[in-house]
Amino acid sequence: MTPLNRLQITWRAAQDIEDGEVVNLGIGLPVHCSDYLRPGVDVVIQAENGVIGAGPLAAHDKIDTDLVDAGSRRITLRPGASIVDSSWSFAMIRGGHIDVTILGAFEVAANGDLANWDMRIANRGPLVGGAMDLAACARAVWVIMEHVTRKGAPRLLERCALPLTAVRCVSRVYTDLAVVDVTPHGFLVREIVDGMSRDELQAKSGAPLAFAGDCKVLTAPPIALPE
Amino acid sequence: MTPLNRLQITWRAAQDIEDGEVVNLGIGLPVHCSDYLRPGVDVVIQAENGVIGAGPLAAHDKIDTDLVDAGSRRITLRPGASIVDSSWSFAMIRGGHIDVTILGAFEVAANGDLANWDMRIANRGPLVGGAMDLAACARAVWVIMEHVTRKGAPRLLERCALPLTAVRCVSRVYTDLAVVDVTPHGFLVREIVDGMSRDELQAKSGAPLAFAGDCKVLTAPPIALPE
Amino acid sequence: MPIDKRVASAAQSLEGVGDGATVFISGFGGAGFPNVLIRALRERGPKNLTLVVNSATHRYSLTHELIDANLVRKVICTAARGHTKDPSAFESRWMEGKIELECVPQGTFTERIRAAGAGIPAFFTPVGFGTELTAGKEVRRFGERDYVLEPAIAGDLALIRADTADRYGNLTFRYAQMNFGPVMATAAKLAVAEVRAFAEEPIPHAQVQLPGVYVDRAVAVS
Amino acid sequence: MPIDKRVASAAQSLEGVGDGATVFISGFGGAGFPNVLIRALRERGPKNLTLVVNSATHRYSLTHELIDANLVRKVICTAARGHTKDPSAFESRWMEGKIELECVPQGTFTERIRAAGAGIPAFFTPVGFGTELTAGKEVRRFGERDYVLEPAIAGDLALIRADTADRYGNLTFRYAQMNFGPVMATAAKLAVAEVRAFAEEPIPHAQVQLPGVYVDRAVAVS
Repeated sequence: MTPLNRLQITWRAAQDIEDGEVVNLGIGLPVHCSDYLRPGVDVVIQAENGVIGAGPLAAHDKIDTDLVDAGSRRITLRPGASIVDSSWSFAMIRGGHIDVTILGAFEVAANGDLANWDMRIANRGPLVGGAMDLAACARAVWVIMEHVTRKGAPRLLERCALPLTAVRCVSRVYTDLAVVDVTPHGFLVREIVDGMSRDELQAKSGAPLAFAGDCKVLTAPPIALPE
Repeated sequence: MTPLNRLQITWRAAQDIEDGEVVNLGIGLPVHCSDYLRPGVDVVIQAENGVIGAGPLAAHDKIDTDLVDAGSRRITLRPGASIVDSSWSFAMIRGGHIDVTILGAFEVAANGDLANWDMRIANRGPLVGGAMDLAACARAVWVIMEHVTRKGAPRLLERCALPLTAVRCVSRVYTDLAVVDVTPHGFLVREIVDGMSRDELQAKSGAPLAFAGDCKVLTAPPIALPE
Repeated sequence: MPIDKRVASAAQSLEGVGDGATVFISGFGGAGFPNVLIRALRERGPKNLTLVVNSATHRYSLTHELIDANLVRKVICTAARGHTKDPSAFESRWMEGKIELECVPQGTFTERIRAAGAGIPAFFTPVGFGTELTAGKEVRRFGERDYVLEPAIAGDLALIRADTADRYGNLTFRYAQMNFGPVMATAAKLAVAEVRAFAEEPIPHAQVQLPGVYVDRAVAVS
Repeated sequence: MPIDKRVASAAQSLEGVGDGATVFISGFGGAGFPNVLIRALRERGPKNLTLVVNSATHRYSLTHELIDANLVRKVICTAARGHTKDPSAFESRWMEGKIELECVPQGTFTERIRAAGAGIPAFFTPVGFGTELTAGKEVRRFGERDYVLEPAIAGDLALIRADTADRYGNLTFRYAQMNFGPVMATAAKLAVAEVRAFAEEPIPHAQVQLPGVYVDRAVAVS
């Protein structure tokens, strides 16, 4: 049984991005999805700070401190890019103009509730940023996360225990072990890694899993994690 | 007794525009105020269609059909002008960023209520445009109108009879006979044309007039009306 | 496949538009009327349209052709008065009870459209309080002023006019051509721009006045 | 007198700012922080400020200096977490109960500021419904969704960063420098822009990204 590594999860999610979509990629792991789009797929990557058409990271000698994404990364613009203010950027998000957002998460509930903004870390201030806007308003909200916590506790749950980001918003979850849709009837497994039984996956999940009739093997090409 | 003509009323109102103000001038007579600013007074003229810094009418050989004001007049831009969309333009108006608007009117009430948009003309559709936005939201709303209707009925009233444009919004009225402030206690005459008695002015008004202690003579230089 | 929103003809740009659509039409003060698209819509001939347009009858707009062709069921506008001595095509039908009218203050008009595009179902505004145009609407006091609750206006189709479009649908506007175009594009399921000319290269980011994200199809008309 | 909003120094640009002010500070993702103005505000030293800023502690911003100097009573922000292992100046004071915090989703944050500048006292948004950040707020269903009523955030002072300003206060921004700057300028009684350089000539109309109507003072900082 070979779980996907973090970049492989990202790769897998990126395979489902369709040609021509407007995509917002969350800070952290999700931004790497742009490296793994299927050949020929052309998308517009929207960053909350107003960059409509974010390109790859800037080369070291091409850095411009005013050209950044929502994660403060120094980026480039793709052809056809434009830049709007925050008011327009979030009007775009809230207005349903983002086809897909891919976000990290702590927990996802069987009804699609998402908890990804507040881990209740002692002695640290809250940090919500644009997470609630994206989760509540993108047309499709996909989550990338490890199937269980570092301590082995499930992240797919009947109800989220951590503070919610948005209610009933997640449509699909990509983990190191499976691809899981959130349906009106709860979690539906679309893909599962080779060598893992359905019972084993269920044991690592905190809510009932159904399995698609055509449930496939979850695979990804080898991708080395950076040191 | 010499009432002001229509352009002289416009001239009189323009004398009260202060240096540096953002001004919106209503369609019809008020737009002419920009021709009569005091020497040295620099203002920004905002047009509802998004022109921020409207200049004089375009010369016949300089007309550009895309450069128009809210009254479809072919205009020019003054130095420092910019152009925004209608959403920004009305956000500017509604947000209180217009220092003064000068509007035509049918009736003004002693509490500042304004009726200037609907004369209830039989068989014609309503036309409100930006009148309600300007009347409700400019920091100061000044009115230019004849003191009485063509039939001699007063336009300064206890209550407006025609449909309201906005409640309690007018602060000053310029007529052919007087300059009248709207105060918490009702109409207060600041200026009255030479040769007209207070009683005569009162007789042409539909609400009680008070007279300022320093009530002045309303005068204007000769301005010929166009044919 | 590289994004390309340019289409060959106005007729093609309206593919899929059907009866009962709510249609935004840009233009104000004589600038920004998408007259080629308006005529193409008339030729396409969908019925029972709701038009959301600043003026039901402007001398520089062809909006009246849709009304003349009896394609319009309702008009939401700020100006419903014709500019000639006789009643306009709209006014005649309105008086005969054949067309419904909703007259809206212009700032409320544009903000209601913006709201739809920005995911806001309703907002409070001071404009229109105490007037017959807001009769029956919910009123609430904030601080020392009274406000009216206004709902968003969403649409099926936006017809807008711009100066140039690139393959990504990015738009530039000339002077006062912009007016309602940007917000109308944000609030419609299908946003179509007629432009003077296509830009061969992508429009430089700082010159884009409406991001192509909001534009579904663009057609060059000259 | 010809309009001229350029002032000679950052200190001069803050004349009149006093205790208890609500202060907007632009900047997001590392771009658009008005650091010269922030420092000038610290040197001026008004007390009991409410800061309205995306991040209470960003590595490229000097906002923390205002907090370190104990000038701040309350912070309204979307990110209150420091970027180092140890609690930030803000976090320490917040945990000690010395600074009040209102954490707001970023789109709601910017829309509430826009609303203040646009004359809208409150609007409904779907964002935050069912979360603790909107606990106690009025909820209403429109169609098939639940929405929360959010109030405008108005301010006394906006400190924003732009690229160039002309004498009329018109601004241009470089790349992502814009972010919250425009809406913050619209919502403050006094809007001050620090710019890289003054434009000698009026900025051409199509290049203006924020009309000077919204900018009260501009100071060049390089």
